[in-house]
This record gives sequence, C-alpha cells and structure tokens, in this order.
Amino acid sequence: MSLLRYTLRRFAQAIPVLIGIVTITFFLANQIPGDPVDIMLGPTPAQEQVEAIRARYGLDRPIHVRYFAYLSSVATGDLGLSIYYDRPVLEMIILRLPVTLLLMLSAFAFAIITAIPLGVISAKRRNEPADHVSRIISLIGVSTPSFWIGLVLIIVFAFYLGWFPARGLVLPWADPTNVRGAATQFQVIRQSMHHLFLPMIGLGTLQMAQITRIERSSMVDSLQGEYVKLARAYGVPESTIVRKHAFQVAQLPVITIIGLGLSTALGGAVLTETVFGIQGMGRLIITAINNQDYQLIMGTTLVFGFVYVVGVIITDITYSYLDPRVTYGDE
Amino acid sequence: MTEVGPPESDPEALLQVRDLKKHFDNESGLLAGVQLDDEFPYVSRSTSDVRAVDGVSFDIKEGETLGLVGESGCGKSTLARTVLRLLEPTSGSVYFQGEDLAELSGEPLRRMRKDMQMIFQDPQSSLDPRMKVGPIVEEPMKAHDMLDEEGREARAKELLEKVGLDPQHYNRYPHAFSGGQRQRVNLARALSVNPDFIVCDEPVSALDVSIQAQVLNTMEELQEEFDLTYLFIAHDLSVIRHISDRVAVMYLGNVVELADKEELFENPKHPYTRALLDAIPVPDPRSGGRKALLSGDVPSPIDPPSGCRFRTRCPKVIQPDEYDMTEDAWRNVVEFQRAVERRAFEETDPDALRSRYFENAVPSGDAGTLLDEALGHIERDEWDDAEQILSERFADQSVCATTTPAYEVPSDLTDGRHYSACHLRRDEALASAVDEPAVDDAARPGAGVTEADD
Amino acid sequence: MSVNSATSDDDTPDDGDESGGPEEVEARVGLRYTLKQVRQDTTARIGTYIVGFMTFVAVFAAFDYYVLDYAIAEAVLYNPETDPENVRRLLPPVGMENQFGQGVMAHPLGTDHRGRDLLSRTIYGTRIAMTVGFLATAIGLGGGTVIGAVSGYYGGWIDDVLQRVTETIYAIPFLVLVIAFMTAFGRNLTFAMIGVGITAVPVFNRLIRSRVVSIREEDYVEAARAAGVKDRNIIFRHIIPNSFAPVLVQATLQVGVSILIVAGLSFLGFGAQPPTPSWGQMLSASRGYMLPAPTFSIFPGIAILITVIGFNILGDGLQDALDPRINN
Amino acid sequence: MSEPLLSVRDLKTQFFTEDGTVRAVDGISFDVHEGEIVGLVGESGAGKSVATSSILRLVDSPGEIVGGEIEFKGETIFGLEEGDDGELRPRDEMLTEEEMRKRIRGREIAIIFQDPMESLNPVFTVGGQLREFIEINRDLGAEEAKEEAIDMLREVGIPAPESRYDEYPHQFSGGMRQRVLIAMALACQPDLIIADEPTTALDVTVEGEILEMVTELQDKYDTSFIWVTHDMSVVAEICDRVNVMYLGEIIEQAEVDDLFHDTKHPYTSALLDSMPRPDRTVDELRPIQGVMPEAIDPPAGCRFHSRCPEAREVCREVHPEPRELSDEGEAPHTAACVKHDAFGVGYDESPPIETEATGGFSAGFTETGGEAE
Repeated sequence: MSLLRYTLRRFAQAIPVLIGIVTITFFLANQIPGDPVDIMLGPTPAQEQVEAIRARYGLDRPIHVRYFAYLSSVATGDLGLSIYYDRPVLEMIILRLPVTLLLMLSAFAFAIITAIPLGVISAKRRNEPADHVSRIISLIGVSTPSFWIGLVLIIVFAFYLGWFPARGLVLPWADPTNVRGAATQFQVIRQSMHHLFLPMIGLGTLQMAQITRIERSSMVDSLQGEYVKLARAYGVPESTIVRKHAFQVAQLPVITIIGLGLSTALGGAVLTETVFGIQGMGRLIITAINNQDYQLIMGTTLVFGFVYVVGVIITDITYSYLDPRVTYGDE
Repeated sequence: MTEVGPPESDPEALLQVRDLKKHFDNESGLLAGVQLDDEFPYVSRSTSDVRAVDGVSFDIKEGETLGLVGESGCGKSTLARTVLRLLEPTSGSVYFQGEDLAELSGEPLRRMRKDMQMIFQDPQSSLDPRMKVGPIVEEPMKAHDMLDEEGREARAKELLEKVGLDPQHYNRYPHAFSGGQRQRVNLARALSVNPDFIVCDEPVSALDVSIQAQVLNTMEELQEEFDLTYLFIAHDLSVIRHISDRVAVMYLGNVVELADKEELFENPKHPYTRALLDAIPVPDPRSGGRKALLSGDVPSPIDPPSGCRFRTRCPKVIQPDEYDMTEDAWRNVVEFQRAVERRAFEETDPDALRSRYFENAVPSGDAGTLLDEALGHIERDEWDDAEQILSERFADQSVCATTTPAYEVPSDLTDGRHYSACHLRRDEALASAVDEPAVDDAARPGAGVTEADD
Repeated sequence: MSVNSATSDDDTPDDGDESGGPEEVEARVGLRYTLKQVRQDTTARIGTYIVGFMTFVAVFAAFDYYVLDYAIAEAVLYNPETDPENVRRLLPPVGMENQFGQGVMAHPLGTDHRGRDLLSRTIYGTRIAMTVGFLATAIGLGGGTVIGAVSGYYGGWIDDVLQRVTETIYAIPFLVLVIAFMTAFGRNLTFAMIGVGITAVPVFNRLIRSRVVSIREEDYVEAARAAGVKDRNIIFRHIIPNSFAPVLVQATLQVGVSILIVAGLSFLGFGAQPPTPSWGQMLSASRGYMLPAPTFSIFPGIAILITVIGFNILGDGLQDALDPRINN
Repeated sequence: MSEPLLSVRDLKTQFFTEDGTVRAVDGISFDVHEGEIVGLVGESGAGKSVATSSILRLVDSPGEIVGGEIEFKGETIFGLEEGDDGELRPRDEMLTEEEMRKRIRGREIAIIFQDPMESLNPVFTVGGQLREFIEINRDLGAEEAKEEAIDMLREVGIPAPESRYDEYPHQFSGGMRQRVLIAMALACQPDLIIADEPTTALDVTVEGEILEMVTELQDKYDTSFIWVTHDMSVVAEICDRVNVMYLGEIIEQAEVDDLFHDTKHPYTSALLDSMPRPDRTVDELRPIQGVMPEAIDPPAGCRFHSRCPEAREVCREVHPEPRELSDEGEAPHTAACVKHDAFGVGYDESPPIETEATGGFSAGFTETGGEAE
C-alpha cells in the first residue's frame, strides 16, 4: 500500500476516536450545572427573552436531538456559535489555533534539538560524568511543573535580567503596521522570537526531559545490538556506529514517545498560555469554561483532540518511514 | 472428499487424529480482509489464512512413541497444540479415549486434560518464575482435585526424585536450576496427574548435547515405568531416530510419510524424507558428508501448492502424461522452470540458456515448441509470460499438481504399515485414498465454509 | 550483567541461570524481593527516603492539624487576621530583606500576600498533594487494571470496544479533559482527584493489557492451561503476580505525574479552593507578587519539585532493581 | 609446516563481576594455518565465543584479556610485557585500537555471527550494509563497492541479487540472511574468517546448503576459517583440525579424523558417545553426568574430573596441560589428560574417584543441584 493510502487509512481509523471525543465533550458540556442563558441575561430575564435565546442556540430541543444535530453539524465543519463572543466557534478557533500551534511546534523543536544530543551522549558515555549531568537535568525536567518553570523564567529573565518580555506573544506573520516597534516583517519575526523564547522553554522542558530519557535508554539498547557488534567487527569507526548504525534504530521508540507527549504538551499549553498571558487555545477554553459557553467548550475540546490525533498520525507516518518493517498494510 | 492422510484406522489406538486442520486468520479486527470487488457481491473476504495444519490424520497406539519431524514452520508445533486442544481446530477430529476433543470445550475439556499433558521446548519460560518448584509440580494435581495437600506434597517430592532431582529442591525457585534440570521439573509436572499421553514439543532441542542424552534417557525410563504414550516432536532426526517407535514426517502442514522407525529411516518412500535424511550431518568425518540437497524455499502456507505440496522443490516430479520427453529432458525442463520462477539468472539469449540448462537433453515435440515459446519471451524480457507458460503447461500439468497423493505402501523392513504421500508410489501401493483429482484447494466446499465461519 | 550471559551469550539459552549462586534461592519477584532489591539499589533508596520523608511530613501535618492545636493551625493557615501579630504580608525568608520588611524567625520562609506563614502552608500543601497523588493513582490503577485485564484476557470485540473507549479518553489532553470534567461535576479537590484518576486509566490499561497479552502467550501459562488449570486460577496465580513489577514502577511514577497535574489544576483555579493551602493555588496567588516578593513563588515550586523527584527516582530505581534483563 | 597465519598462545580472558572473576578463557593456545578450517568445539559456557572475540580484541566490559599472546601474520594483536615497575603493560609492537580497526577488523579478519536475525541492522537495506563494509575494508568507491556487493550476493546464492540488494533484512529468510552475513565476510577478502556458530539457528537442510557453499567458496578464495560450533556433526563435515574446549581450556587438539577415530580425551569421547546418531539406531545413550561447573569457581586439578567416567584420585590434584601424544611422523595430536603415559603422574596406580558420575543417573543430578547450595 502506498504512503498516501496508508495516511488516508489512518485518518479513517481515527474517525471513531473523533466521534468519541465529540460524544464525551457533548455530554460533559451538557452536564454543566447552570445555564449559559442565565449568565448572559443576568438574574431576572424576561421569559420570552430566555426562550428566544434558547431557540436561537437550539437549547430548547431534547438532548439526544441536540447530540445528533451537533454531530452532523460538526461533520460539515460547523462548530456552532459562541455565546460569550457572539461569533462562530470556528472563527474563534481559527484566530487562536495558530498561536497554540506555534507555541507547541517551537516547544517540540526545542525539546528535540536539545534532547537528542543529550540522550546520545548520555548513552555513549554511560555512567560517566556527562551521563550523570544529563540524567539529573532530565530528572529535574520531568519532575518540575511547567507553569512553575514559567514563573521562575519570568522572575529571572524578565524581571531581574530584563532579557525577554514577560507577557504576550507576537505572531511572526503579523502585519508590521499592527505591531508596536516594528517597521518590517523581519522585525516582527525578531520580536516574535523574542516573545516566544521563554514560553517555549517553559512548555518544552518536560518534553525535552522525557525525550532525553527515552533517547538514552533506547541508544543504550541499540548500542548493545548484535548489528553494532557486527559493525565494530568490520572496522566501522565508532563515530559512524553512533551516528548511523545505532542511531536510526534507536529513534523508533523516541518517535512513539513524542507522539504520546503531545497530549501532555497540549495540556501544558493551557498552563503556559496562562502564565505568559498568551491568547491561544488554552486561554480560549478557560474563558469558555468560566463563562459556561457550551459550544465553545465543545469546539475547543474537539479541536484539542483533533490536533492530538493528527499529531499521532504524523508520528505514525514518520515511524513507518523510518522502520521498513512497518508495512503500510498493517497497523 | 479425499481423505488427506494415512488411510489407516485402528479403533484400538489411544489417540486418533482425523483430517485435522488448523488455519490461522492472518488479519484481525472487524473490517480486516474485506476487499472491494468489481463484480457482485462487490465485497468479499480475502482468504489470507495461514494453513498451518491442513488435513493431518494419524493414530497413536498405547505405549508407543510417535516421532513427528519436520523443518521449522512446517506446522508441527501447531499440530501438537491442536491435538491437545490448546488451539481450536478449524476442522477435523481428535479422538482420545473415545471422545472427540474437537467437540469438547469448557469444563468437560478441562477434565480431560488430566489424562493428556504437554512438555514444552523452552525450559526457561515454561516454568513460572514466581512459583517454587513444589507448587509447580502440584498445580495440575490441584486443578484436578487429586489428593489432599499433604498427599500432593508427598507425591511432588516423590516425582522430583523419579525424574532425577533432589526432593529437597521442593522449595526452590526455577531460576536456581539449569536447563536440563528445569526440563526435569517439566516432566515431573506432566507426570503428576498420572496421564496416559504426553505431547513433547521439542523437549531437548534447547539443551546441550550431553544434557540432551540425560533427559532423553530419563524420558525413556519414565515411559517404561508409567506406561506412557508420547507424541514426540523434534526437528532433529537423530533424536527422533533414538526415541521413536514410529515416525511421521511433516511438510507444509501435511504428513508426507508415516512408518515404523527402521522402515522410515532405512527405506524412505517419499522424496522429502529422503532429502531430509540426506541432509543430516553425521558425526563422523569418514561418512562422506551430505548429498543432493534441496533447493528453493519452502512455499508460503497461505497459498500452498496444489496436489503434492512438495512438488515445487521435489527432485522427482512426475512428467505430465501429455508429453513424451526423456527423463533427462524433463528434469532439465523442471530445473529451468524453477530457475525462471526464482529469476535465478539474467541471461536472456536463448542459445546460451539452452546450453546452460539443456546441455544433455532437449525436449522435442509439443514440449519443445512450448520451450521455444518460453525462451522467446525471455529474450524479449517478458519474464512473467515465460514463467506462466512453464508453470501452467509443464509444472501444473503433472499428476503431482493435479492430484493430492495418499498411498499405503508395503513395509519392507517391519510389520508396521507405511504411508507415503507420493505419486511415485502409485504402482506399488496397497491402498490409496486418491479417488478424485484435487481441485484447487481454495475452491473446496469444506474450506470455504469454515473460513466464512471465522 | 550476570556472569553467564557474559561468558556464553553465544550458546543455547538453557543454562543462562547456572550462575544462580548459592544464596540466591528466593524468588526474583514478589514483595520481599522488591524490598531487598530496593535496599541494594542506591537511587531507589534515595527515592524511598524522599517519598518517606514527604509522607511523614504529610501525616505529621494532618496530625498537627487535627490533634494538636486546631486553633493555631487555623489561624496560621487560613485566617491571619485573628492574630494581628501575624499580619505581616509578603515577608521574605529569614536573613533576607524586601520592600515589605525583614525576614523573621517566626516565619522561616516568609509570609504570603495575606500574611500567612509560608512554611506551614507549604507543609500542609504536602498533605493535599500526597493524598491526591496516591488516590488519583489508585483510581487509575483500579480502573486500568480491570479494563486492561478483561480486555487482554478475553480479546475479541470486548477488547476492541474497551480499547476504542480508552483511546478516546487518551486523545483528549489530560488537563483539558479534567478541566471539562470538573466544570461538569464540580470544582473541588474530590473531582480533581477523580478526574486525574480517569486520565490515568488509559495509562494503566495499556500497560496491564500488554502485560496480560504477553504473559498469556508465555509457555508457563500455556502449560497451566494444558494441565487443566482453571482460567480464574491462571489469572490470579500466574498473570497478576507476574505483572507486579512493571505496574509497581508505573504506579510510582504516576503518583508524581498526578501531583503535577493537580498542581496545574489548582494553578488554573480548578483544584483546591482558597483558603485551603495547596501548592498550585499558592503559586497562582504568588503571580501578582513576582517582582516584589519572588520567594513566594519559589518555595511551593521547590516543594513540588522535591516530591515529584522523589517518586521519579523511586520509580526509576524500582525499574532498574526489578529489570529482568539485569537480574537474570 | 609453514608459519601459522594466526597464532594464539596462552590466551586468558576474564570477566570481573560482582560475584567474582570469571575465567572464561583460561590459557588456550592454537594455530590457524593458511587455507585451513579449524574447529573450536564445546558446550555452552565453554568459552568459545569469548575466545573468538578476544582474537578481534572485541571483548565487552566487564571482560578483559589479561594474558597471553595473539600474533597474526607477524603482527601482534595482543601481547604484554613486564614494565619497569613490574606491572604488565602492552608491548610496543601491539597494534593500537586505531590500527586494529583500520587494518585488522574486517580487512584481515572477518566474523560471521550466530544469529542471522539480529546481526543485520533492521532499518538499512541489505545491500547498503554490505556495500558499507566493502567500502571501508577494500577502499572502493561507492559504485564499485555496490557492484562488488551484488556479485558477492550472487556468489552466495541469493537469487535476483540486483533487486534484493535494495530490500531490507526482514524480507529475507533466516538462511538467506546467513548467506548475506557470509557474503559480508567474503566480500572484504580477509585472510581469516571467524564463523561463530553460523548454522546453529538454521534447519538442517539449510545448514547443509550453507556448509556446502562455504566449502566451495573456501576452495575458491583460499580463506582460512575458525569454525565455532557445539555440533560434532558440523565439525566432522567441515573442519580440517579441531580444538575441543571445556570450561575455558582446550583439552584436545587434533586433525579431524584422529579426533573422531583416535580420541584421546575422555571428554571428547563422552561427548561423541552422548549423541544420538542419525545413521543408526542407538539403543541407549550414554550421557555425560552432571553439568558443566561454573567458570567462576572451576574444580581443582583436571576440570573435567567431576564428570569424568575415568577419573582417579590423581585427577583431583594434578591440573594437566595439553601434551603432544602423537607418534613420530603422525599429525600432531595433543590432549590434556593424565591417563596417558606421557604425563607420568601415576594415573594407573591412583584409585578411582567414587564420583557421582559412576553412581547412576539420579545421583548425578542431585549432586550438581547440591553444588549450588
């Protein structure tokens, strides 16, 4: 089977999961005590006003009717109206999603770029000082709450050293005229990176630590492989063995961990956005919850799930690309 | 329907296996294997079943050892597990003490297990590392409510001694024992419920030679003492020759030959048995080494060859009746056909190929014309066409491809019966179970039904 | 690495264990063995000390709170105004100085924005974190074990359905799921705990199911089946005991993860509600005072760090200590 | 006889473990001449594999070569001398790690491992792996190396080598992978190939094909082999000379025919007697009693005395070094057993040991179990 068909098949397999997410979020959202309409209209609304609003948002229908209606509208890409913002949910998400994706991507980039060398060195120099240092870093990394790292980074780098801004984010593709202190696109990008740096480390540290740990143990296993012994016996230089023979096999579990780490990182994004005052998906869902905005809660949760599913499919495809033993016909 | 197995039937036998089949579904899941077709009914389930055991019949008499030998992947371990009903057979029957195990399940089946036990290949993994040796040996007794606690302990200790261990090791964990000793614990466990029948799945192949001999000797002594019946599976013909009374040879899910030990080893009547025997190394530098080795790989059990399964590698495939080639010319055609199938050469020039493959004898007449056609295809680099002509017009026309062989032949050396699944024996056969040409396996009504049930 | 695997890795696997020296006659599995291995493994020991210390602190805090001096504790923790002496907001730790004043012995780590003692609150935070960590893990372990074991042992459509469901739960990011869950059912510590427990279900389900599936294929399970041992006995005597080690390791690590998630929830305002002293909520409160009183943000964070490190070290140590590849 | 290609003298390799020092290889000496297949045979734990990895100086930690000399074509692969302070140190002419890698491994001495399933890297194509080794060890460019690789694959009997060159190891059967490993060894054109149980994991028919192919190619390239195996039948079929190892020592060394038909060490004969035969029915096997003791604490005296049917009291005390036992003009045949007159330690007068080995089968096992107590 070709890569394309494999990809389509993986997406097809993800459909039940996505339906499951819709179901879970729908029923959780409907379980929420109180009524959004009450919040909207204050404590003593006029009865007909309430009914009009309820009809407008479809809240007057029985729950199972609303469930299937929601399911079918989701299938057509319609996520409903946000009561709080009074705009289509999809519009809000399109506005906020790029921010979170940018944060996630930079965090993973940071995590992967630092973790792989750390893990490889650690495995190669097992039980030597370099290994101990790397292991302690990763141990602290997996044990520290990401929002606290954010707080400490702000205290040190923003307040004391003043190197980076403490709050907000500038999108690199923003129009220079809308960005204070930037005249050209290049300056916008620089500002963006400047803003991104601390949140990236705050969110990426946990991933970095996890990837380092798995990279190390995976490399240790791979370096003990029979094929490494064979390469040594054929005079392959040790550096080539580490870079090529042992390395590629060792990346397979690493990819799996990156895929699983997406879930933690998406949750972490909610915290990081809160700490750094970034208006992304994380803040959106908190706002939605605080205002009991049903449609927005469901929409954002669904998109979080969707991003995770897409991420996992991407890692699966990467895996199948790296490991010839995965045939596209199998799962 | 053809009985694909030895046509013998001994109602006195302890165990009777009849046309036993075990197919594994290659894919799993709700929609696995569903394919869209162009024609009605548009959806079909592909049969990617692995035919691990495909129509095996044999008897085991009380007190004897039946050796079952074959190369890795021939289905012997699956057969063992299916006979013991650890796997559910796809079809066929296993009669043990008058009951068809294939029909049993649940509690009645569990109770039957008291009389049939199994010894596994890997002495490392066949003992629970968490349990002490004593409780391991007692576990089957407990499962069948034998004796009381004290009685079981006493019996476990007695058995440990019987198999050559110190009864004081009752309280030790398996990891404190060597491989050979662990295999003895396995023996003690199997014996604890006083079974009649034990299936031994490669019990000594993980052991060093010197330890192998110790365990084999113990097994023989125990057989005598407890009047045991063994189904002994091994890939090592030397071990089989040592321990068996009768021997069955398996190839690709079928038993191809079954005879008394001496008869089988000294007077093999199937080319595969012959090849296997020739391939065994002899621990003697003066023996002159091995001869006439097989070429090619074992075909896939998903789509095994029609007729005789060994025909794609057999050095003695029978010439189709429609041709009248000399024996040499036919052998050359067969060799050439296999070479084309494996794409074993790159040469495309017909003359060069002729001199390489048909040096001593060239087929004439119809066969010659077909060969010319095939060579022509090769010259034009149309390998698939050449392969098609050669297999469809030659290989697939042989009786070996059209009819599934099953013959009983006279035993020359012993009184026992001799079964051989080879058409070369059709003239000397005492009886045969071949009464209709084997249709394409997949199209068999029986096979279709069972797959649909999965 | 054992002696034998070093000398004979070329050979048949039969006598890999002949090195089982004279004294090693006990099982290489089980609780007693685990304890022994932990004693021998340095990292596992350090982890045990940290976890033990934190547990002690948590228990002691509870003891103190309920038994010793309810009134004082109440004052220090919740309501400083009852004791005007103590209303000194945002004091730094002893020996330091900030714009609000100088550190005093009475408040070794300083005070918070309402003048409550940081040390006391941090210690009380331990109690909440540990309780929630253990209980959430227990919920996850319980749910995951049942689902994983049923799924793994029976297979077929039961397996398919259960796995799809847990997959779906896993697909919603933990924190988002718990927040949605708490919004639906109630914003308090109990639901935080249950929510975090639910997110741990897929983790244990996955682990237990894969253990069950692999152990089910082990020869000794097949041997037990061949001997006619009942299914139930196979599960209880062979499968569950042999899954012990990896589950113990995962559970240890999961306590740490749960503590982190609950801290995050409290930070967002979804965990313990003020004035209950939880670490996450303290950090959340500290955000307004990062510039004038940074130490307010530091100590609760360090408490989380040390506790979670303790569980992680213990988990890693257990993993090494119980790894069959090292000990076999 | 000409200068040997490889000469191993008194080689000792030990593993330093928590439980003590394992003397995995304990003073073995043997030669390999040009064009010869020399067998190294023994049971699990005899130290065969450690011996071969010592030759390439690829012993993994915590193992270490602690003594002896390995000479290959006049170069010192391993050799110690006493320094000024009495400490042993590597001799000056001993090859450095760098020289071992660049000049010896692969280029002069190649190795074939036992497990064809694990030895090939699963994520690279078979051809790519073969080509890399050829490039490194024969100084060929990528293109030439690829051609050479394809030729070699054809040589070892892999059908359609051009297309299989780009396939991955999992697409090959076990026998085919073992052929690839053999192609790797031969393609580097070394003078010596160490084959470490290369056919143990294979079916007899496949083993037969591979042994036949190796014999042919060995004639063609005139490469020397060290063939490590536990299988006496393979030894009989392929080897010219044989070294029998027991517990870290070589206890008998002879030409293959002499070893089988003029056996001089009780262990060798016991090993031969314990095997079931494919060519005739043996009524009762005569196993060797007990199990091989630990290399961490080998028995005093002759290491085989605890299992030897011919053991006498003297065997407990005297540790025999291998001695030349062949007559004048015969091929050399050494064995380390004091029952031969050449040792002159009073074997004949010594009383037989009342060993477990003589006391029936069950006692033999309880004894070995007891040892572990």
